[in-house]
Amino acid sequence: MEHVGQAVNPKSFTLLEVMRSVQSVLQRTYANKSYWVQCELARISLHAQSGHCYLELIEKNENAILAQLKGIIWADKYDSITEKFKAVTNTPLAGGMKVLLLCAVSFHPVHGLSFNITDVEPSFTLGEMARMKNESVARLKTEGLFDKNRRMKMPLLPKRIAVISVETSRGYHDFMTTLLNHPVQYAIQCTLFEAILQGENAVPSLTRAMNNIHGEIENYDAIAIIRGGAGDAGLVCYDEYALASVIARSALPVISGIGHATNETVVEMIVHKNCITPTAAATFILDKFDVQNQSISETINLIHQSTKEFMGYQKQDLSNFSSLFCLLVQNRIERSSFNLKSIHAAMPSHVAGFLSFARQNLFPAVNIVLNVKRFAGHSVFLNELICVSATLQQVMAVRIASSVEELSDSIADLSEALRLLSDKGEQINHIEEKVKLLDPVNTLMRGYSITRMNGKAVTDADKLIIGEQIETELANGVLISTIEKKN
Amino acid sequence: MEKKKTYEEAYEELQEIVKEIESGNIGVDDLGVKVKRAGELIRFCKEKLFKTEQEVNEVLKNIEK
Amino acid sequence: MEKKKTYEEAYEELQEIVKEIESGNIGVDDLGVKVKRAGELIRFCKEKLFKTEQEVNEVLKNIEK
Amino acid sequence: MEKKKTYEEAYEELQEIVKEIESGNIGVDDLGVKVKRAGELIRFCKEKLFKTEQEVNEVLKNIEK
Amino acid sequence: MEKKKTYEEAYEELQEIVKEIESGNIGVDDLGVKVKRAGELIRFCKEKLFKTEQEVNEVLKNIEK
Amino acid sequence: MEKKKTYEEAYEELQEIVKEIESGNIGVDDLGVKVKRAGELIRFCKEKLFKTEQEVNEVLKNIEK
Amino acid sequence: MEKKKTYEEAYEELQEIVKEIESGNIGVDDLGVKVKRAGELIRFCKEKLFKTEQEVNEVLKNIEK
Repeated sequence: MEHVGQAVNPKSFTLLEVMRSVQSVLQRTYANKSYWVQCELARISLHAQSGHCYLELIEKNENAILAQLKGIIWADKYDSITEKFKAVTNTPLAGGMKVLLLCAVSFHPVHGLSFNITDVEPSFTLGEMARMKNESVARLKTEGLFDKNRRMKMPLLPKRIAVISVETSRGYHDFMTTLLNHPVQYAIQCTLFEAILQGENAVPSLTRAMNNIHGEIENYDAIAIIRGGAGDAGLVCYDEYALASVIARSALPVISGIGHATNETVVEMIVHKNCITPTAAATFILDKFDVQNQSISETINLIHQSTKEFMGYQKQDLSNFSSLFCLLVQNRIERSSFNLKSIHAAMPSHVAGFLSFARQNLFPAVNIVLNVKRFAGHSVFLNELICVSATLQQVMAVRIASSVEELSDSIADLSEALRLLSDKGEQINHIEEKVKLLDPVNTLMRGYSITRMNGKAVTDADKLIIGEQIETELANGVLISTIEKKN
Repeated sequence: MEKKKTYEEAYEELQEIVKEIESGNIGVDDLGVKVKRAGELIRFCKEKLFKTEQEVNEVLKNIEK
Repeated sequence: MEKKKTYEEAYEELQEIVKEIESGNIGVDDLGVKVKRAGELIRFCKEKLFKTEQEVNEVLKNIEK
Repeated sequence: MEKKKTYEEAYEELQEIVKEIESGNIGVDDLGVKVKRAGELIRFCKEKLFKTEQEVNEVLKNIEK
Repeated sequence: MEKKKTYEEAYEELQEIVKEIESGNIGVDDLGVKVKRAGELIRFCKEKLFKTEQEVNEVLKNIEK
Repeated sequence: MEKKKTYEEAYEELQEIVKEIESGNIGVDDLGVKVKRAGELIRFCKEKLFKTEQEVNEVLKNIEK
Repeated sequence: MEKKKTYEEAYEELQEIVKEIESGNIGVDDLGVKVKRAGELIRFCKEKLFKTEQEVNEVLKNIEK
């Protein structure tokens, strides 16, 4: 390009002149040449009337756009290019895609520089998409978001569902119909949050919807992203980190029912539950209710049955117990009764035994064998007494006999008295003899006589006076004389 | 019977009475008393079972409505 | 018999009387007394058993209903 | 039933009661109480299943009056 | 005979009397008295035995009723 | 004879009399009296013996019945 | 003779009389009296002896019956 700058009235060119000059320079270099260019498809818009497709191509790094250029797919090429692209990538050309385009540089004084796009290499985009997807996954994992929603607890009854969908969409219809047509009418309440679910605007739209839901999170149990009936195109957004991270951070478990036939998107990977279709999503929710409903029914039955069993067991137990108890008590009574009867029955023999034993102890001398009958001992005692009595009698007899003998001796001794008497008699006889000998009669018998005067024997004649009377005693007779003379 | 007695307590006391009778360490005097007591306890348990069953049935009937 | 006597006490006393009679260390005077006493004790025990049995049977009958 | 009770809590409590009853490790005294409680829990769960939160709250509010 | 005399006492006295008489250290006067006494004791013992037997039989008979 | 005299006393007196007589130191006057007395004593003793024997036999005879 | 005189007194007197007479210092009058007295005494003694003998025999005879 030539320098045209002059201070005063400089040499100047018309705009067209310059543009033509630029055009010729470019044509010289780029005419009839095409290049495969890697770029990002920032925007794509089809002009409905002309059928031409206008693209906005950019190259950027993290911070800034480094290059930017318009591109045009002429109507005659558009169909073949988009068909080719879709056939491989399973998604239409859409903003945000990395693409490899066959470009011819064209310059038009009015429209400026642009690429005339004549072909596309869809496999490049596919690779780029896969790369982006991998990057999203890797980043989510790094940030600990990948499992975050999946790990969240789904309420047993996800009753209040915040549905992100489009009211008129087939997917939403399917979802709601499935819920409503379920044979059991559970109290599932759905609140619709409308959002763009595909294409370039999907990410901000979905993010907004998520934010709205989180603004009243206490009213919801779960979020369902429901899409369907719009084909498989424009789902690249679901691989994007931006969207995936928002969903992963959700405070509620997210159910996805995006409904497509392509590979699982990143969002679908990280949601709590990914259902292939909206119907499946509704069924998933209904299943939860069915499971609980079933579980409650089963619980009721279980309680019924368990209680019945329990009560039955308790009743049986008590009944068994009662029977055992009765048996025990009866046994116990019988035992006591038996013991008492035994003692009672043994009593007579005890008594008899006692008496027999007592006999041996009390009076060993009387060793009489007796029948050990009841109160045989009685006769033992009696015998004992009779024995004593006999002993007494015998001892008595001996004693009395000895006394009698003693008395007899005494009697014999008494006869001594007779001997004594005869001694005395002899004594007397002896004295009698003596007296007889000395008796004066004996002298008189020999002729002597005794003369008495006044009764006194006269021994002296002088004492006599003549004339007095004297008595003369002879052996036989007495003479009375008078004294006549004295010699 | 004391009002506050639970089925468990009653049942336990019953078991103890049975154990006592089984062990043989119970006199005839006690036996009468214990058996009377056991009778009361059994009656109490039966009534409690009956009442519990009724309550339970009532509850279950209401659940199914 | 003293009113407060238990079956056990009566039975024990009875056992002692039997032992005493068996041992023979008892006089004839005591024998009569002891046997009389044994008679009383046996009657007492029998009555007590009978009463206990009746009571127990009453209780058991009611239990089994 | 307490207002704040969630279905989860109710369900869990219910399951525990069922487990307890099933295991048999429950007294007769407890059984009545537990079954009654189970009845309440079941009613609560059913309401949760079939009635909207507003309805449930309405019911609970009426119960508590 | 004194009323309170027991069989044992009577029997013992009887034994002593027999011993005394056997020993010979007893006068004729005493002999009579003692033997008379022995007779009384023997009669007493007999009666006591008879009475005891009757009592025992009575008791045993009554027990068996 | 005095009524209260015992056999022993009588026998003793008898023995003394016999001794006196045997010794010879007894007057004739006394002799008669003493012998008479001895006769009485012997009769008394004999009777006493006889009576005692009879009594004893009577007593013992009754026992054996 | 005085009635109360005993055999002993009589016998003594007799002995004295015999001694007196034998001494010879006695007059014939006294002698006669003494001899008479001695005769009386002898008779008395003899009678006494006889009587006593009879009595003794009587007693002995009776005893042996």
